[in-house]
Amino acid sequence: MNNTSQQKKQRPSLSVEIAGLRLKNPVMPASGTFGYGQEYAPFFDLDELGAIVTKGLSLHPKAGNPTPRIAETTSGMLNAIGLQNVGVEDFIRDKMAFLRQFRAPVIANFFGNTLEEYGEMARRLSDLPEVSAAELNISCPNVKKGGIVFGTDPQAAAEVVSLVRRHLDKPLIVKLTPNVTDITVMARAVEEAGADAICCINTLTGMAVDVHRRKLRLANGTGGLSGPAIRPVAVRMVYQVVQTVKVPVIGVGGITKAEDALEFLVVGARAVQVGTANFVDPLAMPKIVEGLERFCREQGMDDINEVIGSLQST
Amino acid sequence: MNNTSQQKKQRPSLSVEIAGLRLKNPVMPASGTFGYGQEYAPFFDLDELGAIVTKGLSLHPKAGNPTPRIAETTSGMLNAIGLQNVGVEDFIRDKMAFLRQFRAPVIANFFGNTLEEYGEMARRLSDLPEVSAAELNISCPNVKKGGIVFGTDPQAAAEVVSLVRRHLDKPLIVKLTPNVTDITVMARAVEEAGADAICCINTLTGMAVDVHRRKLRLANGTGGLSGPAIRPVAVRMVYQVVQTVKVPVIGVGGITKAEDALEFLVVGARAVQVGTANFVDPLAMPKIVEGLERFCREQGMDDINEVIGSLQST
Amino acid sequence: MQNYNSTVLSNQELASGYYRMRILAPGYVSAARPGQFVMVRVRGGLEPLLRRPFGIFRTGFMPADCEGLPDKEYVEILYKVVGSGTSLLQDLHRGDRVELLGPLGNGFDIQPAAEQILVGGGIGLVPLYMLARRLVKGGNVRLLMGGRCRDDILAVTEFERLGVATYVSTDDGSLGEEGLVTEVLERKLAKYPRANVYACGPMPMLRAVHELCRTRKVPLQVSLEAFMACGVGACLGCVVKGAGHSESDPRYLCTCKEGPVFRAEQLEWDLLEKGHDDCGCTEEEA
Amino acid sequence: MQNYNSTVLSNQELASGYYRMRILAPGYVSAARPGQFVMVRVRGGLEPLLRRPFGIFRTGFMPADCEGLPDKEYVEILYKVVGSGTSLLQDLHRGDRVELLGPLGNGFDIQPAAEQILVGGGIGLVPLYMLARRLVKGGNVRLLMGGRCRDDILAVTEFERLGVATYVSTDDGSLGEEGLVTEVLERKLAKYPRANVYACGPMPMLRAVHELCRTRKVPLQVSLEAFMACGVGACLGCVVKGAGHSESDPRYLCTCKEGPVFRAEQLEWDLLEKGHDDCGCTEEEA
Ligand SMILES: Cc1cc2nc3c(=O)[nH]c(=O)nc-3n(C[C@H](O)[C@H](O)[C@H](O)COP(=O)(O)OP(=O)(O)OC[C@H]3O[C@@H](n4cnc5c(N)ncnc54)[C@H](O)[C@@H]3O)c2cc1C
Ligand SMILES: Cc1cc2nc3c(=O)[nH]c(=O)nc-3n(C[C@H](O)[C@H](O)[C@H](O)COP(=O)(O)OP(=O)(O)OC[C@H]3O[C@@H](n4cnc5c(N)ncnc54)[C@H](O)[C@@H]3O)c2cc1C
Ligand SMILES: Cc1cc2nc3c(=O)[nH]c(=O)nc-3n(C[C@H](O)[C@H](O)[C@H](O)COP(=O)(O)O)c2cc1C
Ligand SMILES: Cc1cc2nc3c(=O)[nH]c(=O)nc-3n(C[C@H](O)[C@H](O)[C@H](O)COP(=O)(O)O)c2cc1C
Ligand code: FES
Ligand code: FES
Repeated sequence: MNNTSQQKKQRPSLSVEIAGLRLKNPVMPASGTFGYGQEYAPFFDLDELGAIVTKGLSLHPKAGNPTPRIAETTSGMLNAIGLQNVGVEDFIRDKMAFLRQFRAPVIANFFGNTLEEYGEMARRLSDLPEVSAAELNISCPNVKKGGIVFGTDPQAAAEVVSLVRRHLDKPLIVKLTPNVTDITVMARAVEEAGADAICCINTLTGMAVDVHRRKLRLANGTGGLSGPAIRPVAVRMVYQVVQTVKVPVIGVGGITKAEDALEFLVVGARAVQVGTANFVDPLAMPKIVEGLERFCREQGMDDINEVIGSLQST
Repeated sequence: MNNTSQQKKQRPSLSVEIAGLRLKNPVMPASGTFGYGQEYAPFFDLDELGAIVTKGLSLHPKAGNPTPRIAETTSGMLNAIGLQNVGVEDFIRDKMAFLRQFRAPVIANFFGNTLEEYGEMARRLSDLPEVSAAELNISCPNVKKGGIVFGTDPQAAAEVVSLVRRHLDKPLIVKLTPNVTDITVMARAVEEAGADAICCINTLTGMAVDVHRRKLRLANGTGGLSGPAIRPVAVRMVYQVVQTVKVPVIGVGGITKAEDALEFLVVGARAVQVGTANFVDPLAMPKIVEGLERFCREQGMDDINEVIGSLQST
Repeated sequence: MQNYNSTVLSNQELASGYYRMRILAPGYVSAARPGQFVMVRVRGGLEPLLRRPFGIFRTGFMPADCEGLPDKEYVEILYKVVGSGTSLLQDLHRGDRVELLGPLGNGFDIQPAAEQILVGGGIGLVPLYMLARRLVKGGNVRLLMGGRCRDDILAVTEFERLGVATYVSTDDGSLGEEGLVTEVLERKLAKYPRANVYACGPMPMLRAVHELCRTRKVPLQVSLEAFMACGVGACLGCVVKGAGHSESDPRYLCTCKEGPVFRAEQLEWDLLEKGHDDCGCTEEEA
Repeated sequence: MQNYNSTVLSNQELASGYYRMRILAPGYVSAARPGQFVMVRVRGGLEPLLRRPFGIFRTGFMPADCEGLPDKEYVEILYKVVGSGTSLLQDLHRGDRVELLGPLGNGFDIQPAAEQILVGGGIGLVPLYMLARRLVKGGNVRLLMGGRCRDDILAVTEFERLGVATYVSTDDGSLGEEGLVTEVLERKLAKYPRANVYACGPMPMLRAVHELCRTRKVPLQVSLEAFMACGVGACLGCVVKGAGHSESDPRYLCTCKEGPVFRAEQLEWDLLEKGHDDCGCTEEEA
């Protein structure tokens, strides 16, 4: 028996660590594309995932936007769900029991409409032992400051991150919006303010027109572009952020297969999230996990960490 | 003979006006995707176009970036040509005679590495009667200011636009980059500084990784994402800019067919540019012109201007 | 609910622009309830990106072949070509691959009654066939079928073969009675005031049906359409406003999961958005 | 140069992973010069977005059929399956549609000589066939054909049928001589010092061929590959550095328009980038 076939026998380790959280593998759903987990449980064992990330939660239930809320574009989709969610109370009451069954850590994505709400949410999430980490979505308009988006202003972002950091007793992942001139400025601001990890990217703002009716396709006008179309922008931003900060980075945007996920890992993402691809194929994530394992095997690596940040200089 | 068949007999007018320039129709190539016109002349009569837009010109010839310079992505491509061009002198000497044959107005896209170069280029282009308008590309790093891109800073942009405006004796179109937090701030700045029209968008900065070799696919690292993938972002920005400024707007980004072009016209673009689609189908532009005409006919309109800005409120 | 990488068995044009596709679907015969739907991945690759939702017209068996292989289960969809996805679907042939996610949604809640009235508008007929097949066992079933013109009237003889009494109406009178299906409904409800009504079709028709049923206090179930991305309740793209909706208590219902079939009382009819009007249904004024 | 919406006539596997496709192409027989290429749009729609460049292996006529229709011109490409586009090509059948842009590029500059030596590496053989067909009329033509293993050695008998003397070498000795094609070239150049050399293959091979020809002052033409978006000189994606290149005077040459065939003297060999190494050519150490 030669060396290669021996290597093949040993299963490569896919385990990674993010801000003290040990994940079985680096693959998790992107917030808002996986409900609260339950919806995809009929298709595969959620414990095959590195983590479970919830739909964005807020202090109070949120109605979201009028419909139509989604439109398809070339290799992408626009959504203007408007952060509809059941609110943290109903989440605790109705969804927690389901999530408790899994060993995969639960990451609660959350947001607020005001600074106070962000702080209050951090306190609530601290009380929940079932939640292993919190993912802070700062792509939300700041009602007080005339609707400027927290996530596009480094000061506002730093303010909300440090507030949340003070009230949260678990790892804090901050999720960045790509709709900025310089993502590294935002990344530095949130790192300094206490983020334990950075997740990027959220959706690119876009629009689509029904030319026959001369109407915007989304009732809300603009929406967030996601899916394979945005992957090159996401990879670039993850690369830039990895070069800028010391905290681990989670890459998200347009991943549909293992090779896509590897683009992010190679430029230095410690883990990846899969969003729109879940709609295209409910088994996208388990297939990606499998593909990562196969890639390690083919490359003769025992550990996915050898891939992370392995970009060669050109 | 009923009304509809009479309407069908009359050819709808596709003619539009941009900053005093009368175009036969609203379709023109996007700079850098159509060479200096010559390359596509074997495929169709360039006078079928609303205008001919040149590859970006600079004062001195520019070498551009090392290869590989292009990479394909999902429904898009990345390019890092690096603004390679023959320089304005060679352009005048070698390309002008060819362009002179056409009635379609020639729009010279140009850029500089310093403020002085921008000004000098404006003077040079003023001397050329064959050039009907100039399109200023401000997505270029300002060498003096430590590489910040003119196009992402409203002050720097205003400075270069007003300088160029002073030295240019013909309509000035300013082309904006989408890699900014708020495109309306940039649009307002360049309008106030004297732009006669605004063209948006240039490419989104992106990156792609060859995961097997663990190398970036472009020698330059990052590149500009173009093609259908970016259309929703382009439509959104054109919409925003139209809402913000009074000068006419030219829409560009991901147009491959008449329906795509119509998205831009409906939200208020006065004309459109077609880039990457020329590579996919050298006849893309004449087909789009034809499609616009058909659309007008089907909708019973005699004039494409009825489509422009015809978006219904939802 | 499962995702099958399946095979097209046949794909026939029924009327101009309307097709009927039969797809291998193990497990569907026992699992699929009347009113459920499937999300079809029209083509491998990413163009188009999203799956398309189609009602289950019927399920059935292909008889075992002479080689002694077991019966094969299939599902049938009926679709109208309206855009890119349905155009690609139309080009598929026997042996081509499609991916099938389903059966999805809740399906009709079958209420015993002596008189059952089904109201179908255009392609909205689709979910009613399996329902009729179930209902004929327990009472009189009538199908009121409306469309713009004769091409929109599909598969009516198949309902008749089940023993359903059918009443066809078209806007232009090119088949059946000239007029709206709701006019027929009005007459039937006058005659059978204790009927149950089940309807699927364009929004204006459903609104009119609801109005008639509400004033006559007749129980109504409607099958709705919406833009869908996931089909399983994960994206919240397909919501409709539930009865008692308000900003602070929106009571949204997912068309894909809590629907597509709703009891009329569940919905906030005044605030139901027009929905997507290129749904493959004929828009009729009602 | 034109864009045809054309039809596949045949698509056969030649060796593991290598295919030969015949496509209807009116006007190509007289128009296409040895060394030119086509940009193939593999599939309608936008996936993949860009066309793929392939050398013209040969052009020919389909004889007029019995119904008295005229001869039909076709073009043949030979391709290696390396990625998404070539995988889709491999699945095409007779009657399927492809779009063909071409003939593109400059082609070989045919220099009369008593001894003509063609050097092909793997799929780099493609542009040499039409060249050989032309050259056999004026002198002795030899084909030195190299590859990693026997699967990389294609269509050699077709060259032989033209009267070309062929010399096969493989890295693993599975066909012909064991060793590099450049070793064979070295021997031939020793024997025929006044030969003309034409080469196509992976960059390391071309470099070695160039070295041999330069020291022996033998005229060399090479056909290069590059990433291409437009194929017509518009995008400047495919440039190579011309002889005398410097930052201020880059002397870039478009592979698609000023190439793909270059005289060795035109190129700045020391600064030629490795180019794209998944070109479908066997990477051999040379
Ligand atoms: C539960 C349900 C059951 C349905 N059953 C049937 C049926 O049995 N037969 C039938 O012909 N049609 C049915 N439809 C409608 C069908 O899904 C659309 O006609 C189809 O998705 C159009 O796809 P397209 O690519 O051809 O159109 P597109 O080119 O995408 O666009 C044409 C129009 O179709 C609509 N559309 C596109 N994608 C979706 C989507 N994912 N969800 C909803 N609407 C969309 C939009 O209004 C768009 O303007 C059903 C829809 C739903 C929600
Ligand atoms: C002038 C010229 C002639 C050629 N002749 C032949 C030939 O006769 N037979 C043959 O098999 N191959 C030939 N090639 C190479 C062929 O174009 C590539 O193998 C093919 O484009 C790969 O496409 P893919 O989608 O399968 O690969 P992809 O999935 O796109 O990627 C696989 C690899 O192929 C390369 N590639 C992808 N797109 C292009 C592109 N547009 N231009 C150049 N390289 C690309 C990249 O290196 C990539 O890593 C030629 C290339 C050129 C430039
Ligand atoms: C329908 C939908 C809902 C989303 N909801 C949220 C959300 O609640 N919170 C959040 O941070 N991101 C949300 N996102 C963004 C995704 O988490 C992800 O960042 C984005 O979709 C890019 O990844 P993808 O291309 O893999 O989809 C949502 C995306 C979609 C498509
Ligand atoms: C190969 C290539 C070269 C380009 N060169 C220029 C340029 O010189 N000047 C410029 O203003 N824009 C340049 N662009 C940007 C295009 O003009 C256009 O803004 C962009 O590609 C988006 O349009 P598209 O999606 O239709 O390609 C270039 C784009 C490509 C793909
Ligand atoms: S379609 Fe996603 S929730 Fe209904
Ligand atoms: S491929 Fe565009 S210039 Fe050569």
